[in-house]
Amino acid sequence: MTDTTIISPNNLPEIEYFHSINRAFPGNSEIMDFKAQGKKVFGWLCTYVPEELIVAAGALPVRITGYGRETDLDDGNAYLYINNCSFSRSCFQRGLRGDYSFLDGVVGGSTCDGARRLFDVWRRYINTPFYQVLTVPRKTTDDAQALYLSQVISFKQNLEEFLGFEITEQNLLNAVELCNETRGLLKKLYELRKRLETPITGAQTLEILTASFRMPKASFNAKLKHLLVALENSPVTYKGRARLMLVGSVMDNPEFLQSIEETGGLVVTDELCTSTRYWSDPVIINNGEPVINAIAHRYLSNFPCARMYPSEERFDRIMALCRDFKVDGVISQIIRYCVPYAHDVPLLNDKMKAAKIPLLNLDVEYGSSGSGQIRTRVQAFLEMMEAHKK
Amino acid sequence: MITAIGVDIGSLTTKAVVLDDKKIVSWAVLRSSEKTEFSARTAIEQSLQKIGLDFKIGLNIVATGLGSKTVTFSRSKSLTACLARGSNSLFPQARMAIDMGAESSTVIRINERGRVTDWQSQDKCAAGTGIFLEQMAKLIGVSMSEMDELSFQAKSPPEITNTCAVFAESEVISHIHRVPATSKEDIVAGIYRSILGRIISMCKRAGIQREVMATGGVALNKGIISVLSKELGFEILVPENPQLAAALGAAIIARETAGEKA
Amino acid sequence: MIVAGIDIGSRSAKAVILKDKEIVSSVIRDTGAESIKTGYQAIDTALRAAGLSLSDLKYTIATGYGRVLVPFANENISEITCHARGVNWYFPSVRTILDIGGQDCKAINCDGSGAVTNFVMNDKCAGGTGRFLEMIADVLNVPLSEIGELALTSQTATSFNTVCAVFAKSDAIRYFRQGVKKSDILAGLNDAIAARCLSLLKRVTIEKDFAITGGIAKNSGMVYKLTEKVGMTPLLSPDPQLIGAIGAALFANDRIECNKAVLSPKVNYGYSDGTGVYYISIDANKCDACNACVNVCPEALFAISSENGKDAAVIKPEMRKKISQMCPGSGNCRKNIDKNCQSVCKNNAISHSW
Amino acid sequence: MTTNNKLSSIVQSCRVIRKMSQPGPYQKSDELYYQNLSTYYTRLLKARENGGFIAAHTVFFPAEILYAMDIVPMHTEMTTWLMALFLGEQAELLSAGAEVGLAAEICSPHRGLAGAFTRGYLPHPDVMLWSNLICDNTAKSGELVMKLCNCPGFFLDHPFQHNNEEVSYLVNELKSMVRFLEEKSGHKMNWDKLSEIVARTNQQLALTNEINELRKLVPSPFAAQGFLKLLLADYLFPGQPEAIAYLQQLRDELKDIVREKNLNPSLEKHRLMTLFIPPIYMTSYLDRLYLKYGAVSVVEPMFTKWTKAEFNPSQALKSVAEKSYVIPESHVMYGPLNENVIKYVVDSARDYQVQGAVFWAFLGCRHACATIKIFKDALNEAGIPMLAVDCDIVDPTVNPEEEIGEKLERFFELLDEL
Repeated sequence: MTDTTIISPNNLPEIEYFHSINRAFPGNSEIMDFKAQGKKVFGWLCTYVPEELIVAAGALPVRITGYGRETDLDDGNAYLYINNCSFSRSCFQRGLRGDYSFLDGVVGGSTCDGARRLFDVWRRYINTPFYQVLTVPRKTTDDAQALYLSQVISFKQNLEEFLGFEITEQNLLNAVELCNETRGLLKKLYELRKRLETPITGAQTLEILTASFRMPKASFNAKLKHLLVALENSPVTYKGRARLMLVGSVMDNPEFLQSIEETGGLVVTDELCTSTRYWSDPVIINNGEPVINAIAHRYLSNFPCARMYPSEERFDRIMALCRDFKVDGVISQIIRYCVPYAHDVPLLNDKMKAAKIPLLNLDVEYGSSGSGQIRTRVQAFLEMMEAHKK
Repeated sequence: MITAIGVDIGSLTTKAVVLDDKKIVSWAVLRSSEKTEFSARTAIEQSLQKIGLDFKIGLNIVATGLGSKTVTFSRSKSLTACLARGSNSLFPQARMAIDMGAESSTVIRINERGRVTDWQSQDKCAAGTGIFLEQMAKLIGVSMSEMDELSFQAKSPPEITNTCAVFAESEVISHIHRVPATSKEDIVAGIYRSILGRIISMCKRAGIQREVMATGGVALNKGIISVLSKELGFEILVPENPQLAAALGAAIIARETAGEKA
Repeated sequence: MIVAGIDIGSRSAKAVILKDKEIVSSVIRDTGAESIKTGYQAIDTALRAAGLSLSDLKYTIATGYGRVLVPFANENISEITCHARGVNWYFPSVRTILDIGGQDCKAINCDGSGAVTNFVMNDKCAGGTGRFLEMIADVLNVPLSEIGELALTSQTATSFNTVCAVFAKSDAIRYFRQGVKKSDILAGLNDAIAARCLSLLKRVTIEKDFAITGGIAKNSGMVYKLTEKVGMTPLLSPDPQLIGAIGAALFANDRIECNKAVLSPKVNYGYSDGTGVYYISIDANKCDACNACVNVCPEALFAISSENGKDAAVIKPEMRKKISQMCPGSGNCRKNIDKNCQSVCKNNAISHSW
Repeated sequence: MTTNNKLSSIVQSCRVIRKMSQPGPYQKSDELYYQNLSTYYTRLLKARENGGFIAAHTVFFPAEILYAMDIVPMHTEMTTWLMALFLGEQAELLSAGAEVGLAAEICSPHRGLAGAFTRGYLPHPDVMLWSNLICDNTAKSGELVMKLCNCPGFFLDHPFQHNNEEVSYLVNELKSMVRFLEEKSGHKMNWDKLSEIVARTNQQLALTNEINELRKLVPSPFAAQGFLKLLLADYLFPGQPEAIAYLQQLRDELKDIVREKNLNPSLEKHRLMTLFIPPIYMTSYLDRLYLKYGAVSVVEPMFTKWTKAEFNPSQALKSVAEKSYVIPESHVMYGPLNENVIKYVVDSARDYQVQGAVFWAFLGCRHACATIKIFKDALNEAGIPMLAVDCDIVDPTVNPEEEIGEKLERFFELLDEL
């Protein structure tokens, strides 16, 4: 029935809290309190930067994001030109306007053109004390692993030098345990979404996830544990017109998912670097192996971004998620000028056709909260799926 | 006795300025016709009539703007150069001029000699131009001047993020249509902000240098200027007749280069 | 059984009234600044033409750009789905549809039952849309209705290197200044637009039969070019602009027939007279009979009653005939008092047509 | 295998152009240029009947390896767009690319090459080779081509920074590629041949630098946009006799011009730095415009200005790896844009006494355009104005010639007045 619109009640106190953390970001209380204790805060960008090292150094890793909404990017346009993705332009503009002035360092990877250039202009026009961009291979061969490991080690050394603090094996071990706990809890959260009637919407889930990299892990884990208990036997459940999966470019705006869900489609899983690609795959330490090797290995061979080769691996994992979460249809949202993902569209189309999974391609700007045109497409997509269920 | 004439052929209006050896002695602005030569000529004729003179071939004229190269009775100079000179004579202290015309907007950096040192122009996108404003006014159902009034009463302007004029239009429609509808005041302010966002981005690409002045028809629009000053964080100089700047510059160049072949 | 379909597009609003699956009345009008009003006015004109009133409508489905802002509609369906259904009603053989609306182009594949199988829509660019042609017609000051015919008279079409509404417009102006014939400019634009539509169509599958809907189908010049480019003669319904509304009306008819109707539809209290359209709509679904509107309305228009099957707010019977005297309309009302029926209704169950 | 292969169009066009060649200071090198083109494409055309093995590859790819293995290279971007240019079928190829499902934001040369393969304009290769040098487009094109041509492929992962680990990573990548090619083609790698090629690469680099030195002279002896032809040597014939022959001929011509001063100095009014490259379809238009204003491009730090280096033929593979760091496209456009790169560009401006810089802001090239602000600020600090011209390097429908010309005229006017 067209009237099954899903409006996130957000009534659960933890979700309310995460929402407030996100709304106040970057200047939210969690970060500012941490900073107030005289500790260091590092901004990282892209899932190929190992958070564990920053945690192990006793510092707070915070993910650099842009304005969580579409906005005039006049600085972004001026410095990164109009044809770099709105995500990199949005991040840079925040940096230039001082929203990230509290950062003691920024760490990135040579992941895509947009990220590379974001850090080039960042270095030139925003002076953040610590700066490093890791070389991230596009393959996961042994050679690639070795190269990436050497980069992670140099990152560790630079951190130690910058902080005048030696990162011990034990520090790394504790960091891994903490981050793995977060990953484990988020995995639990996703397990709940496999239910035919989920206790949580896609928009709420993204609210939680975006908070996860905007506050200290320990405090996040504590909150999420409570939330999981509450959700476990929550009276409120959702069952949309269809179970949707969201794939594509970076996305950290719950409103976008909300506008999709208001048309009646329930987002039950995703392939986003802010969500599944962020928490999946814990760090596994084989006995005798130095912890840092395990960390490097996890970050390079984690659920791959479209930048990695071969794309098959990404497609296979998308297919697996479709099965596990009983997905009816996939929505691919690609930010304009996000070339790595845009290039995969023809290939993904074929994969989905072969698997008989309906696919809707949306091209969006970063931070979009879902325009009328987008709602029309999503609604038509749902109506199309329903027509064929009959 | 008149020494030089400058004519600026815009997509919407054509402006002519007549100089004697020191000051402006007459000027005229009229709607551009389909024929460039005709527009230029009538504008000059009108400005001459005001001081009892007739148009004759051989007058010392520099033309600028759309199709100025095709005008047979004048020399032609680029719009940026003319803007720079005009701006410089109006406000010698200005180092940057923001020209907002009917169909294009240009930002120029000017040195103390009134020469262009850098410029950014946006002649390919109606967003951020007078035409766009007129369209929006029509859309909201107010006159340009009413629109300007409204802009001052804005409380919380929405963000108009679309760069395509046509979609910006639909974005505005959606603001009118949403429940509760966004107030006209706020929509107008939102439109102004979005227009100026593009213009300020151009300024930043060129590198903002004070003093900054505004020229072109859109600069007659007080609301735009006040929002622009707010966004830039300092006062913008606006001449009495901002739309004449380029024509004036053309006339000045004509006076300096008197006797040069067309 | 009488049902209605209403299509609020970005440029024009269309309403169609079906009586036992026959069109008894239809209307096309410009979309005004307030689409809620537009919707009421459109349906009202259509109803009056058929000697009916809102209360005669068993079910109403809204579609198009403003579909969510039609208080009297029981539900809304996207225009993509409605167009496929509408076309199928006229031409069951159609598998490929090109719809060119006010500001978007859609290429749609559908099956024999009129169900959408695939679709694409133009993104971020209004090039080659109805609005685009309006702009051009405006530049050349030729009435929109004549540009098609005029284009057909062209001998040598000017080549346009863009269909971006804005770029093409300034190009058109430039050519026009250079004295190029209007007909050639238009033919050139049609050519460019047709090419653009073709690439849109190629992103779905182009299979027989082919239909064009939307205002553009009335433009003989464009239809000619499209036939040429696509290599198929498009099927054109009597009024291609109404297709969306017809599709919506047909869905409305289904809802009643296979009683899938959304229970206790919205109720509209009021009337329209020479001075305007005056309806207060209350959505019994959304209303939880919380009394807030009853308490807040300075004119005490509201009451809680179960006359529509469940406890919900209604307009007091004695008020229904003089609503326009009693209520200044939501907007004006708010000017005087900071809270009114709409603002206190947490479920947005109440809406005004004025 | 599709049959409407249109490569012959390039060979024919070259023949025609060579017939029309006018006497002039660069006549001989021009003839060599077109001769080289037809050599390259004749070989590609005949590859099938001669039982040759065709490897398609993306731009800035170490084709040295292919020559050493007697594999016929096909430079995909170059080939697609030379063909499109000569056939005037840019629109056709781009719409074919769109039909494949590539968004308009993807750079047009790559949309076009996907189109060229679907339409069968290009022969389907036996293998597809590609690399993330220079951008995400080159990094992602390969898998699509593999699917369109239903052929195997190898992705060469080019690291980001220039240090020992990363060079040896690249060397290992090259090794695996050689293994891959040996397996697919049955050709063995001829290491001696590769060493010869590396030796020639040194020669090629020396010649390139020599030519650049000559261009430092005021007035520059080189044609206003001659550098475009200069590029081809390395794109199609890296370390090949054809490249050497061409560069030697050109060098000698430039020397003669300098000796005999038979180039009217008054022609050179504006010495320009060119950043990125101009729309290829506009070459003749720009030649006329530059001539009219006495504008001459004397240095292109992103494309023709190689850094000094000495490659060791006895370490052939390592040398090939090192070379891909030496080419300016790599270290100016791909690597980290740090102070050194900025200094490199500003110094070039000083050394070559340029008065203004023109940055061709090709909107399909995100990472190049993202450098505009940085280079503009740096050059302006050095008192050198820079014009950024929005354009598409292959699609003539994006900006009309006169619009681009108008911007340049304004810029030359600006240079005049300063």
